[in-house]
Amino acid sequence: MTTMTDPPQVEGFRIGQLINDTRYRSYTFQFIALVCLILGFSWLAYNASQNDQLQSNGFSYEFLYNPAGYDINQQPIPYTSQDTHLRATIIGAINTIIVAFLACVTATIFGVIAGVLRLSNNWIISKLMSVYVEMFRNIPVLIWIIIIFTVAANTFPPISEFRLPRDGSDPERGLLFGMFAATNQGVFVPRLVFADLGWIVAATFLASIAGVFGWKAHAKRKLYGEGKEVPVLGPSLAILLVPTIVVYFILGMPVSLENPEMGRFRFEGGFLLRPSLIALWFALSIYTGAFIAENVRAGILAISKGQSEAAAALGLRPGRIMSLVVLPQALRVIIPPLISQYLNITKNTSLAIAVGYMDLTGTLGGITLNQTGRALECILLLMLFYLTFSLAISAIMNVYNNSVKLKER
Amino acid sequence: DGHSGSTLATVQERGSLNCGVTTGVPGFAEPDSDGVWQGFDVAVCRAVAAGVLGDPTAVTFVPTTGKTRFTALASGEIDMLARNTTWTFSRDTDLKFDFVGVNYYDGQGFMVPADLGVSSATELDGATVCIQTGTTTELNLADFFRVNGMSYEPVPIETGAEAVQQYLAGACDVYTTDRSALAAQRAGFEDPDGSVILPEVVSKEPLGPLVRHGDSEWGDIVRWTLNALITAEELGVTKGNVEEMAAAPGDNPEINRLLGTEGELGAMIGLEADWAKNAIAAVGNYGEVFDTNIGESTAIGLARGLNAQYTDGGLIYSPPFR
Amino acid sequence: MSDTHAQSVAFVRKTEIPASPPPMAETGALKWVRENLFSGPFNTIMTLLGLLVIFYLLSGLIPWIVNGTWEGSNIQECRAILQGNGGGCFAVIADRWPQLLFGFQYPDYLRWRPTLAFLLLFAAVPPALFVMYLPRWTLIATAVYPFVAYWLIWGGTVLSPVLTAASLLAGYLVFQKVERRGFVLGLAAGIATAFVALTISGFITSAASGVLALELVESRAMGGFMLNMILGTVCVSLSIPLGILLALGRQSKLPIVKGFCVVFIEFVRGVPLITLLFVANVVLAYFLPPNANFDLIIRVIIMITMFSAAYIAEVIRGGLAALPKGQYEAADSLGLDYPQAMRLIILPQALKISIPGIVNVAVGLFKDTTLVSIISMFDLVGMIRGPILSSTQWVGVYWELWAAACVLFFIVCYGISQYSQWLERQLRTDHR
Amino acid sequence: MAMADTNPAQSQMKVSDEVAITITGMNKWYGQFHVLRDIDLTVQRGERIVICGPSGSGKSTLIRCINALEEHQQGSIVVDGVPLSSDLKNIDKIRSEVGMCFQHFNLFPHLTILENCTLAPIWVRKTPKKEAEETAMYFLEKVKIPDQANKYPGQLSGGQQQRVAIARSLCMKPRIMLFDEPTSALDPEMIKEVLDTMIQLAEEGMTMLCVTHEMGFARQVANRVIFMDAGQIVEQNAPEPFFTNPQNDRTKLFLSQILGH
Amino acid sequence: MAMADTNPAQSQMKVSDEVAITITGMNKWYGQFHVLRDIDLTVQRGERIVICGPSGSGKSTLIRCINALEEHQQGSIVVDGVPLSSDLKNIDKIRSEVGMCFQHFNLFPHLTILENCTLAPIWVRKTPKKEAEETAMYFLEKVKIPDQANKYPGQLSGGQQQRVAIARSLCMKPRIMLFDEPTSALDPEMIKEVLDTMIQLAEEGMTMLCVTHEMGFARQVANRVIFMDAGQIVEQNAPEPFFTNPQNDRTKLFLSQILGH
Ligand SMILES: Nc1ncnc2c1ncn2[C@@H]1O[C@H](COP(=O)(O)OP(=O)(O)OP(=O)(O)O)[C@@H](O)[C@H]1O
Ligand SMILES: Nc1ncnc2c1ncn2[C@@H]1O[C@H](COP(=O)(O)OP(=O)(O)OP(=O)(O)O)[C@@H](O)[C@H]1O
Ligand SMILES: [Mg+2]
Ligand SMILES: [Mg+2]
Repeated sequence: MTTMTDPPQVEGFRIGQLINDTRYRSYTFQFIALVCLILGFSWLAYNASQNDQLQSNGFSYEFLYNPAGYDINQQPIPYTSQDTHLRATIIGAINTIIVAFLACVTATIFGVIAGVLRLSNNWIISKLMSVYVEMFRNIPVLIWIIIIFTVAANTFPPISEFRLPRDGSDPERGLLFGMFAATNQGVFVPRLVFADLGWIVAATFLASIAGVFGWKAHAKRKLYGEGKEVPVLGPSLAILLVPTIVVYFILGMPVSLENPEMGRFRFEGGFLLRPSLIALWFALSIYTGAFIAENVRAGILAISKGQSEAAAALGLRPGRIMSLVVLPQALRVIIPPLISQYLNITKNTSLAIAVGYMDLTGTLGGITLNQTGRALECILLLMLFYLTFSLAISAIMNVYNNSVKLKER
Repeated sequence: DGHSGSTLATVQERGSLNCGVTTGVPGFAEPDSDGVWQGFDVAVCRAVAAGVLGDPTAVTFVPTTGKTRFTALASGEIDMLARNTTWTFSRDTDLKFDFVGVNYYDGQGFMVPADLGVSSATELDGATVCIQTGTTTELNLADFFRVNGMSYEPVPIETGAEAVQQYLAGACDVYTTDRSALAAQRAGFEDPDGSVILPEVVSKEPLGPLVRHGDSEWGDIVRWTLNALITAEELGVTKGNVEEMAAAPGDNPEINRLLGTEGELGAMIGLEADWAKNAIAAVGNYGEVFDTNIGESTAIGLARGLNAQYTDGGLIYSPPFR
Repeated sequence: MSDTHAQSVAFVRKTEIPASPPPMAETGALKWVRENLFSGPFNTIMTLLGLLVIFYLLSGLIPWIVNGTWEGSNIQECRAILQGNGGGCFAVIADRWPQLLFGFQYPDYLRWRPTLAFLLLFAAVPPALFVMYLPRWTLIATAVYPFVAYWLIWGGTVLSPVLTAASLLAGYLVFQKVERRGFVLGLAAGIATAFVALTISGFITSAASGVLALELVESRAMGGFMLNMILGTVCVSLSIPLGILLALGRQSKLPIVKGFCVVFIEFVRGVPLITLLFVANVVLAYFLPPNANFDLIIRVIIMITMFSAAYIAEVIRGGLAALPKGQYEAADSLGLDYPQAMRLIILPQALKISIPGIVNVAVGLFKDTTLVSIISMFDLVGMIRGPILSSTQWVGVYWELWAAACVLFFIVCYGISQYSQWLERQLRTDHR
Repeated sequence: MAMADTNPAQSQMKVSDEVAITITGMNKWYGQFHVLRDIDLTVQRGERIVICGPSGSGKSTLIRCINALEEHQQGSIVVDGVPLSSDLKNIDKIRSEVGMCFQHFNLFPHLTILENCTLAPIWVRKTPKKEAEETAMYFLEKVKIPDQANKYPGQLSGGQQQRVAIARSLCMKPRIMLFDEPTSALDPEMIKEVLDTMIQLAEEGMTMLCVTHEMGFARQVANRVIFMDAGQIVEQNAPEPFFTNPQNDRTKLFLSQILGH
Repeated sequence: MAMADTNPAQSQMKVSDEVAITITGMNKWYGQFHVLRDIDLTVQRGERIVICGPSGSGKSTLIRCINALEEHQQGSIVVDGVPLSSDLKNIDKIRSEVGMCFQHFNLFPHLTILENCTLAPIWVRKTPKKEAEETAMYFLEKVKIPDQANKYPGQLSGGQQQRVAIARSLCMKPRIMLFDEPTSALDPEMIKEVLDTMIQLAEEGMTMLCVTHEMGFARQVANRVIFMDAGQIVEQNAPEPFFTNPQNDRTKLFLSQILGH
């Protein structure tokens, strides 16, 4: 019943095909788009070329190798004002990463606690958590940062109360446990000082941490292999602490705490958490925590009640239901938005500039830019840093997402 | 090319002068409670506007921070910058600006609470220092402490207001910025005597208005407007008597040239003959500007010091109008 | 009725058992309290902790609010009135309220204009948001609003907004006429018409700048919460169409268009807003025509719009992806071309799905407008950080000012997000 | 190939000699996957063809190629004398000749039933709105749901929705209708409503290609049944001989499965 | 009333005299709503009970109370001699005696079929993994899907998923199985697979309580059919007399509806 017909004739090219033919049409549109793009960019470039300020200054990153000339308070790597702008920039980048990392950790903790508690059937707690979440979600983070910075400066006890009065009497306030002092110039905490053999203690401690994981794996093997349940909590604690303590004393206490000591103006020694770091860290974590709380809540709610009921019907206890059934599933829902919250934290660290925390926007985008006047170069570099950071994190997120995707038909 | 060489024309066409100032330093540039800008730097802007446009209120004040001021000027957003900006070599050359003169000789100083018991900056080893960033202060500070072999904890703060707030709260022991600003801000304290300004002056800070490189005509206008104010003080021309002196030219040729009743000075810089008269009439002479905004009779209470006329042992000196 | 023994005996109910109320322990406030507050030792501890927190918060807050004073014109007077009773010095808010709202440069005798514009917002926004409940003609209010608001806030001759609106309308009408011959042609004709009309009306306005003129207020004079509102509304409304275009571009099969959109979106989403504001502040001026007088507020609007457009594009892309493929195919098989299918079938549905997401972006953006304070613009935060806190009258009054800022932002943001949740509920039951 | 007129309904339906669709040597790939292999098919005007075959055999793909919803890579498809090429004008012409019904109806949920039906006539055919609405009401009456005209699709049952979908296609006055498993997403009670509508359409002489496993329908209205497997046309015949005496083994196996259950 | 052994399968299934479940005077409220009223029910070991009744009559609730998934407020439930109280130990004991299958399978989507089946034996019964896997494979073979053991639930059809759910319960070696409408979410072809599995289970003498409307299944395997309405047991009887000669009016009405269609 089928009849063969000749294939349609090959036609010559007509101008009309540029618009009407699906094969050429896309080239036409792309060509137009490209032309528009090029026109747009050349317009910008033309304007820039008309600006003699820009012309005469040129575009160069030479300035990065000149001495910076300014001091930075929080120095994760050694730095003096004679070092280059490049080194100042690197310090800024490290400081950005430090505060971003700290804030991610605490924001997760706040968020998970608030998210879980918001689902609690305790009315007061769940309402309190709702208030927390709504409060922080609906007020700009910049305001929170500034408020917390102000709180730190105005409500922590002034450092003058810790100073030794010149008449030789006791200061108004002393160190807490002889180690800690929360002052309006920052929180002073002791620092670990490693003597010669100190690294052995540290290594032992790290090994113990590995040991704890080993014990967990062992417990699981035991359960899977022989059906024996091995206690985990007690032995873990023992593994964690006992060897380290023993080694510590055997080696004659090579690790010591360096407590802050009051100097002429402030505590010397020890470790200082600066108000700017505290404000930024705390504000970002509590603000982002509110968002994470919502993600966590949504993640847990997304796991249908049927799942926990089925697990309960199999005889699993609530703790196990959580760890074996609900959490593994909820995490798949929670982690992608969680990572984008981490990205937000990283980007929001740039608000450090409001409290004078010396992150990348404070060094490269702040003082370096001011001193050198190289606005274009500095801001380009600044954006490049954040962009690389963000893209790297999203790449990791994509890999993760693909690896945990539920298998479907 | 773009906008150099024609700033005057642009300003005249626009009918107003875009003048970059600080975001708020009492006495130097600060909006009053009605939102009208007042201050020592502001007066320079008004004088230029009066000279160029005949109207001291034809100024659009653009508040700038340490970071934005240079780009604002370079990009043409503002026509001149009168924002206590230190005249330095690199700013003049590398950044391609022209400083047209000095309207205030300043120096960086330190302020500490009186009860800290410090009487010299050399006793500040280990102190926490609040710095208002975006100026040369960080660099001077770093140099000072390095030279004296002392350590310190810098606390960079974006705005003067916040720096003061931190200082008053005790979050830093020392507040450093130009001594003029220190004095100005201390005047606003609840207890001004609770703080002392230390005697050390750690830097030379000649502050002055600046314009873009490349438009010398415009640079001349601003330069000579400033000089007109200075000369006016030297010659005794005041806001009060300038109209009179212009209406009835006396026999001092320099005054006559200044006020445009003699010679063609105005035309040489492309302005009306009475431009300087207008400027002086608008804001008064240099001394009056100083006294009304930051002088000893104001809350700021700065003495003339270096900023007295050279005839009184200061550094304020205008080239002759001739 | 225990006669249900196994298979031998059948059971048939003859009388109904009436429903009875549950035992006492199962109802009432007591049960509620027991179940919700004290259902176990852990829960009890949590309840007590919660009460403690509440007590602590209230014991700080209540005296501060109750004992606070609204009198006094500077901090000293305020302190004298309070006499250290722990109350707040709300006088600063009373004193600086207009500045908090309008900045310090907006002429005080003209403040009625932005206020009126703000009130009109309540007439203009609902038609756009409640499209499905209000008659369509109310959308006119939304369409007219931008021009009215512009005129009210910035002033100048009434001709400029009227003629601009007329030009755009003319462009739209031409577009509608020509569209029958092809969308692209229609678009080109529409844009060309609008462009020509705008140029002409530009001449007319500058020639007759006095017609029905309100006093001109410069962009620089915008400040306070008004600036946040202006930036928020303008940027969100501009970024929605831009976001739609970007989302469509990102879905497009044309590699160049798609590539550009992807790069743009990912770039903008990868950098902090503050760096874009720096660009607006210190770099962008180099790339715009000299003397074109793009003042800071316009440059900031450009950057914030680009920023939120990228985020909105992602939200809309989600909406597009959520549409079943069948909708695209049905549109194709009916013979609708791409622009028709998008306008009539795909976008109406995709946008509806995206509304909650867009509202989230809008709230986030509105909060982010406070960042302009960092580049020395005097929005609400900038006003507080700068002129108010540095003024000699009010140095040292932070809590009251920040509290006021929090309250203002909270009201607006919470209101918007509550609305969006309500909308979500409506949409879920819509048309069922 | 014998054409047995076993059904009273069939006797009324005439098949003209005019050719409606000619498919020659058509091949299609999805990436590396060869979905349609050397398809040759000629459909006369007025013919009613049922296509069946196991899942994944390419039935939907074939139907969708005719409507240019999918591109084919080799061979030619000529619909009503218009060759299907990459020329947009031809595609538009063909789409306005060919109506299509999907398994999942694909009504536009944000438009009322009436708007669903008038949308394409107004925007594609540029029919005045009034006229389009009249046509729409006419076809809605034909599928027996004129009273639902102002409801939204979400408010209708599946069977009603599928009938609206048919009416929507008819409003474009197509000369050929394609159906892709129009009843498979429906509950059993609703299947009948839709099949009745389709039978009615067939009686009016519409050229129809229908992918379906409703063998009753095939028996009642089809002129020809085509069996596809693995992207090829394996067997085609008039319904009676096809069902009672399938030739190919694959066909036999398939028929035993679907008729058996 | 006589037990008519109409079915060959039934004759093999023995009912012992031992009592498996005793429910006495059980009442349950949801808030103010009285959902179960004075339920009395005794189930012998080896009995197969089908529960039916209109939607909302409390069938699911009854089943779920037996497994302590819901709390009851009055009356007692004793399962295998263990009284159901709020004592966690008793609940654990009862749950390990009683298996349960849900309407929506509730397989764990993040675990493979095999892991689904071994999870509870390993963590609750502390069976070594190897042994648990052997048991699991045994039951998976029983429900005829041993070859799917390493797939994920999402990759299986509904019928297969429900059979996995049954196997998963069986792996805990329960003495009683509860089914809550195990087939109502399934496509018709798949219902049979699942029912076959359940019949096989019944033949092996498992005590079963099954909420279902599959009357064929009830006829074939049930010893007793219970009809519930408005939270009460309205009628119970052996299947034959229950279906052929219902006594209560509500039962009659209900049966006429579901058997009619
Ligand atoms: N977009 C696509 N990309 C790749 N493969 C596809 C695509 N669409 C369909 N296929 C594959 O092409 C084959 C034929 O698909 P088609 O939908 O035509 O089958 P069908 O005969 O309609 O089956 P069913 O009865 O299940 O609808 C299938 O194997 C399918 O997996
Ligand atoms: N958690 C709950 N809270 C309040 N009421 C509930 C709850 N669960 C069920 N109900 C109500 O209890 C009644 C009985 O529910 P149940 O699920 O036991 O009915 P069912 O007989 O299983 O119905 P179906 O055949 O629809 O599954 C229904 O009216 C239902 O609305
Ligand atoms: Mg198909
Ligand atoms: Mg139920």
